[in-house]
Amino acid sequence: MQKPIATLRSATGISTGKLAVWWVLASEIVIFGGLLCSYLMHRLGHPEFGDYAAHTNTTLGACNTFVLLTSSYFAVRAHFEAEHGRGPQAAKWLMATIGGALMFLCIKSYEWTHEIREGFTITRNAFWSFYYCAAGLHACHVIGGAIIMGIIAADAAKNRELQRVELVGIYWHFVDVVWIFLFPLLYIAK
Amino acid sequence: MAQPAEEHGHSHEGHDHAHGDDHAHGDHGAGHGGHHEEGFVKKYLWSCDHKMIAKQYMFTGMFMGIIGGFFSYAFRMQMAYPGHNVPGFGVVSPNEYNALITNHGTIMIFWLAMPVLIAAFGNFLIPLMLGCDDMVFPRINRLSYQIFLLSALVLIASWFVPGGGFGGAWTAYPPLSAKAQYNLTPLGSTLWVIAVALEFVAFLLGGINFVTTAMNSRAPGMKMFDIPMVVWMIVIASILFMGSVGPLVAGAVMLVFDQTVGTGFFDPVRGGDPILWQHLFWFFGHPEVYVVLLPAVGIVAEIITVFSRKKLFAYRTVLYTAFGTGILSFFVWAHHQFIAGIDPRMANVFTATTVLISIPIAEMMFVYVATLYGGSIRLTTPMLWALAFIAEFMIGGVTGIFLGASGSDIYFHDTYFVLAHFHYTFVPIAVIAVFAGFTYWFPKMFGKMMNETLGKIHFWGTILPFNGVFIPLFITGMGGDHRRIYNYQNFPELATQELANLRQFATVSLLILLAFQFVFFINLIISLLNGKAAGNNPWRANTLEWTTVSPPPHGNFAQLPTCYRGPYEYSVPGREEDFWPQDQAT
Amino acid sequence: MKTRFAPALFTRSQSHVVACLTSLVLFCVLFCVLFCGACSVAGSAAPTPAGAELFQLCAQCHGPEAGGNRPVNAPSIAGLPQWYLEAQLKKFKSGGRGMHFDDLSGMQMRPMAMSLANDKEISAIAEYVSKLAPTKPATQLTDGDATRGQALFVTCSACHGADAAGMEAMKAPPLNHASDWYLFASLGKFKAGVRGTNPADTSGALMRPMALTLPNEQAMKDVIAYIMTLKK
Amino acid sequence: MIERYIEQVSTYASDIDGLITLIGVIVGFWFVLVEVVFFGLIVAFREKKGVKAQYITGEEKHQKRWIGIPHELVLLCDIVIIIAAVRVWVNVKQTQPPAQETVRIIAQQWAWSFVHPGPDGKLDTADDIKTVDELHVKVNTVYHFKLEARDVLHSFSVPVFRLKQDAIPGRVITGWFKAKRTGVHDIQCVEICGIGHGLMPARILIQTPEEYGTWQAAQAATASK
Repeated sequence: MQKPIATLRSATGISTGKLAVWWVLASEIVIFGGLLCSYLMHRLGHPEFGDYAAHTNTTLGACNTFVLLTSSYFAVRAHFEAEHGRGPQAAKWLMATIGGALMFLCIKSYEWTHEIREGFTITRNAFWSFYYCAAGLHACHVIGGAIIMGIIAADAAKNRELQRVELVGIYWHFVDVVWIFLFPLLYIAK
Repeated sequence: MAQPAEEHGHSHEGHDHAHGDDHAHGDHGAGHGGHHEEGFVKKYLWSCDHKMIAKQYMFTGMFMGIIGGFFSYAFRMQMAYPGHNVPGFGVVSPNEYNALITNHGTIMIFWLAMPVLIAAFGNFLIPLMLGCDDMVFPRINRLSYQIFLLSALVLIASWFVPGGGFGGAWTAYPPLSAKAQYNLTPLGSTLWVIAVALEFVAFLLGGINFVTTAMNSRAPGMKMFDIPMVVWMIVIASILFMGSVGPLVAGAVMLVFDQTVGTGFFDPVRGGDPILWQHLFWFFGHPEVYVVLLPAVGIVAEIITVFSRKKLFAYRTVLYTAFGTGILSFFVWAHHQFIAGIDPRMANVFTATTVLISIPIAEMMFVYVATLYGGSIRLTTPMLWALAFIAEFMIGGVTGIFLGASGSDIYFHDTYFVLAHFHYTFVPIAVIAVFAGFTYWFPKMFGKMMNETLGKIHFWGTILPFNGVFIPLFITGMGGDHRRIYNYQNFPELATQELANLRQFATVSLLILLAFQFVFFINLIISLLNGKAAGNNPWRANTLEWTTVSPPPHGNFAQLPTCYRGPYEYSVPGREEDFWPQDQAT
Repeated sequence: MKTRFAPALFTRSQSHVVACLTSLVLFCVLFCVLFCGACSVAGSAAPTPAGAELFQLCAQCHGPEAGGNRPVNAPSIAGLPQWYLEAQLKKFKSGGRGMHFDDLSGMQMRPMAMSLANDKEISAIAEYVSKLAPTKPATQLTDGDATRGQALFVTCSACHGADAAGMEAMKAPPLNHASDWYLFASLGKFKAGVRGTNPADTSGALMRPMALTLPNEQAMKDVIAYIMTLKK
Repeated sequence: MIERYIEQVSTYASDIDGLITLIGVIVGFWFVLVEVVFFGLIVAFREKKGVKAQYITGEEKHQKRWIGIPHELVLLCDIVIIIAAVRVWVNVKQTQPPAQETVRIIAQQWAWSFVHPGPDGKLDTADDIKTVDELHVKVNTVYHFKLEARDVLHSFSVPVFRLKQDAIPGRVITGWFKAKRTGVHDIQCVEICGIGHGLMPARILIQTPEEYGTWQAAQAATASK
C-alpha cells in the first residue's frame, strides 16, 4: 500500500504523522482527564479515600515511576539514533523501552495480585474501583504502546519508516505523563 | 455535457497523469490503474478509497435510519392507538416501548446523524474539496468504518438477546442502566454501552483523519479562508467531538464495569454517585448537538451560495460564530440537569451560558438569510432542502430558549415540548440537511442527475408532515404530556380527548412522512439506473470537487489542482460567467 | 459547458416519464395501504392480544419460563391455577394488593397488573401462565426443620390440602411449587399486616389470622421446609 | 400562555407561566421577523432572465451592520431573558419560605409512597400517616417535601404546580410548594425508571383544612385498630 499524495503534503509544516499523533494524544488526554476528574470529585467528597489509599504499595508505585521514566529515556535515545539514520541502533533502544514496559507490567501484576489477595478487589469500594479502572486503562496503553513499538522496531531494524520512531516516542512520553498523574493521585494522596 | 465515452477517456488520462506527476503513486499505480478490474470485495467492502468509504458510511447510516424510522412508527402508533396491534410490529408492551424509544434515539444520533453528516460527507468531501487524492491515512479510514460497522452489528444484536434491548433511554442514566436488577436487560444494556463505545472509537479515528487531512493536505495555494465552509465545519465538529467524548468514553468503561463486574461507580450505596454519569454524559451530549449541527450548516452554506449565485455573506463571521458556538458548547451541559438535584446556584450560571449560545447561532442564521439578498435564486431540490433547513431549524432554535432558561425549564423539562424542540433541531440536521447534501452531491458521487420532479414531491411530502408531527407535540408538551410514557390511561389529566387527538394527528403525519420516503428510494433507484449523465459540474459550482469527472476515479484528479481563490466567488463583476472555479488561474 | 443546466433537468427523456409515473402509482398504492391500515386500527376497539404476547412483559421479571427471579422479587408463577392468577392480578390492578406502604415488592407488581387493559387480558394471561409447566425452584432457605414444620402444617392443610396442592373452594393456592423465599416473605407480610389488611382483599383476610398462629420466624422457616418436601 | 392548557394551582405557577409568556413574546418577535425577511428575500430574488446576482462580500462595514445590529439586539434580549429566568428560578428553587407542614415523598420502582405527619404535626413519629400513590395536602399552606428514591432515579412532577424535582437514591432533596386551590391532580414520574415508568401515577388531593382533618382522623382511627 503506497501512501497517497495527501499524506506527503504538509501545509502546516508539521509532518502528517506527527500531527495525527498529537491529535491522538489530545483525545486521550480528554479520556484520562474525564476519568481523573471523576476520581478527584469523589476523592474530595470522601475523606475516607485517604485511608483506603493507605493500602496501596507506594514503594512499588515509585519503582514503577522510575521504570517508566527510564524507558522514556530509552525512547529518547531511540529517536536520537533514528534522526541520524541508524535504524538498527534505534531498534535496539526501542527494545530496551519495551523491556521497561514489560518490567512495569510485571511489577504491576505483582502489586495487583497482592492487593487482590488481601481482599482489595475492584468491587470493594469506589476507591478501589477507580484504582483498578484508572491503572488498568493506563496498563492497556502500556501494552498497546509496547506492541506498536515492537512493530516499529522490526521496521526500524531494516532502516524502514524511521520517522515512526519519534512518533511512538511521543506517545510513550504521554503514557509516562499519565502515570505521573496517576501515581500521586492513587498512591500518595493519603 | 460530458458524454460517457469522454468520461472514460478522462479517467484514463487521469491515471496517466498521476503516474507521471507523482512517484508516490509509482509502480503501485499500475495495480489500480485499472481500478475497474478490482475484485468486488476489494472495491466495495475492503476499499481504502475515501469515496467508497463515504458511500459505505452513507448507506449504512441510511439503513440504520430506516430501522430508527420503523421504531418511531411502532411507538407513535402505540401513542396514538394504545394497546392496538401495530401492523408489522405487534402489540407494544411497556418494556418493548422503552427499548424502542431508547434505540430510536441512539440510532438517530449515533448511527444516522454522525455517520452520514460527519463520516460520509466528511470522507467524500474533504479530499475532493481540498484538492488531494485521498485521506492522509486511508487504512485508518477503512478501519474506522469497520469498527463502525461492528458497532452497528453489536447494537442490532442487543435487541435479540434474552431480556430484549436496552430500555433506559438514550441518556442511560444509572442506577437504572447500571444494574440488571433495575433495567431487567442484563445483556441488552451491556451490549448497548459496548456498541456506543465502539462507535466513539470509530469516530475518533475518523476525526483524527479529517482534522489532519484538512490541516496538512490542502491544494497548493489554498489558504485558511479559501477552504469551503463545509470542510471547516466538519473539521470543527471533529475537534469538538474529540474534545468532548473523552469523559464519556471513561464513563462508558465505568458503566460497563458497574454492569458486569459489579463495581459501584454510580451506586450511592457503595460510595458512588449517579449524578456523575449525567455530568460525563452531557459534557459530551451537548457539544454533540453542535457536532452534528455544524456539518449540516456547512452543507447548507455550499448549497445556498451555488443556487443563489452569491458569495457567502461574511465568510469569516460564519467561521467565528462556528468557533464561538464550539467553545461555548463546552459550558452549557448542566442545563440538562437543572432539576436533577445539582446545586441550584449552578443553574444560574448555566442559564446564562445557554441563553448566550443563541447569539452565534442566531448570527449564523442572519448570515445565511443575508446571503440570499441580491441573489439569483433557483429553487432546485437541493436548494429547497437547504432553505427548509434554515426555516425549520429556526423553530428548533427559538424553542430552545424556553428550555435553556432555568425558570421555564422547571415546567418544560422532560415534557413533549423538549421532545418537539430537539426534533426541530435534529430533523433539520439529520434528515433535511442530509437530503440537501445528498441531492446536491449525488451527481458527483454517482455521475447521474437525480429526478427533479420526484425530488420535489419527496421534499414537500417530507417537510409538511414533519411540521404536522411536531407542532402538535409542542402543544401536548405545554399541556403537561411527559416523555417516555407508553400509555396515558393511568393519568387522568393526560388521558383527555383533546390531547389524544393531537397525538393521533402527530402519528398520522408521521405515517404520511414515512410513506413519502418511498419516493426518495424510488428516485434513488431510477436515477442510479437511468439518470441523466451529470457531467463534471452540473450546478456550475466553484469548489474543487466539481473540477474532476463524475464520479471521480481512484486518485480523484487527473492532475492535482492548484487553488487560486476562495470558494464562493459567484457573480464576480466583470466576468462573463457567473462562477469562477477555485482552480482557474484567470 | 456553457449550456445552462436547467433545460437539462426539465426535458426528461421518455423513459423518465414512464419511471416517474410508475413510481408515483407505486407510491400511491403504498400510501393508501399504510393509511387504510392506520385508519382501520384507529376505528376498531383494541383486540385482546394472545396470552403469549402479553406474557412478554411478565417474562422481564418472572423469567421466560415464569420460574421466578429472586433479585427482582419475582416468584415462580408457572403452573399456578388460572383462578388464583386472575384473582391476584385483579387485586393488584384494583389496589387490593400492592398498595401498602411497606409492601415494596407488591408495589413493583401493581403497575404491571395496571398495564392490562381489561378482564379479558387478565384471563388471557392467567390462562397462558397456568398452562406453563411448573418449575422446581431451588431451595434457598436452609435452616428450617421439616419435622417440626409438619406439625405446624396441619393448620395450613385445612385449606391448602395435605399435599399443599391448593383448593379453589377455599381460595387457597397451591404451595408445592412456590419458591421458599417467596413463601417466607409472604408469611412475613401477612403476619405484619402488610397483606391481608386491605378491605378489598377478602381472601387475604382469611390468610392473615392463619399466619399469625406461627409464633416466630423459625416456625415460618420450619413450615416452609416441610412444604418444600412436598415438591414433586 | 401555558395556563390555557393547564391550570395554575401553586403560588409560583403564575411566575413560571409569566416567564414563558415573556420568552414567547421575545423569541416570537425574532422568529417572525427572520422568517418574513427570509421568505421575502426568496420571493424577491428569484432567478430572472438577464439579471445577474449581486457581488456582496459582507465583509465591509456598512454590510456587516446588517448582522451586527441584530446581533446586539439579540444580546439585549438574551440579557432580559436571563434576568427574568434567574429571578423565577431563585424564587422557586433557591429560596424556601418557612415550612408550615412537611411531607416525605419516597419514589421506588414503580410507585410513590408518602409520609404525612400525624396529628402531632411532626414527621417521623409513631402517628405518621403513610400512604401509597395518594398525597394529601392542605390548601394555602407552605409545604416542604423531602424527596427520596429507593432504587433508581425518579422525578417528582406535579404539572398543575409547575413543580418538578428529580429524586436521587442516597440523597434527600428538599423543595417546597403552596397550593392555592383545592382539587385532585396528577403526580407524574418524569425520569425514566424502568419498564413500569409509564405506570407510576399518583394523585395529589388538595383539601381544605377541615377535609384534611377529617381524613387525618379517619387514618389515625384505622391505624389504631
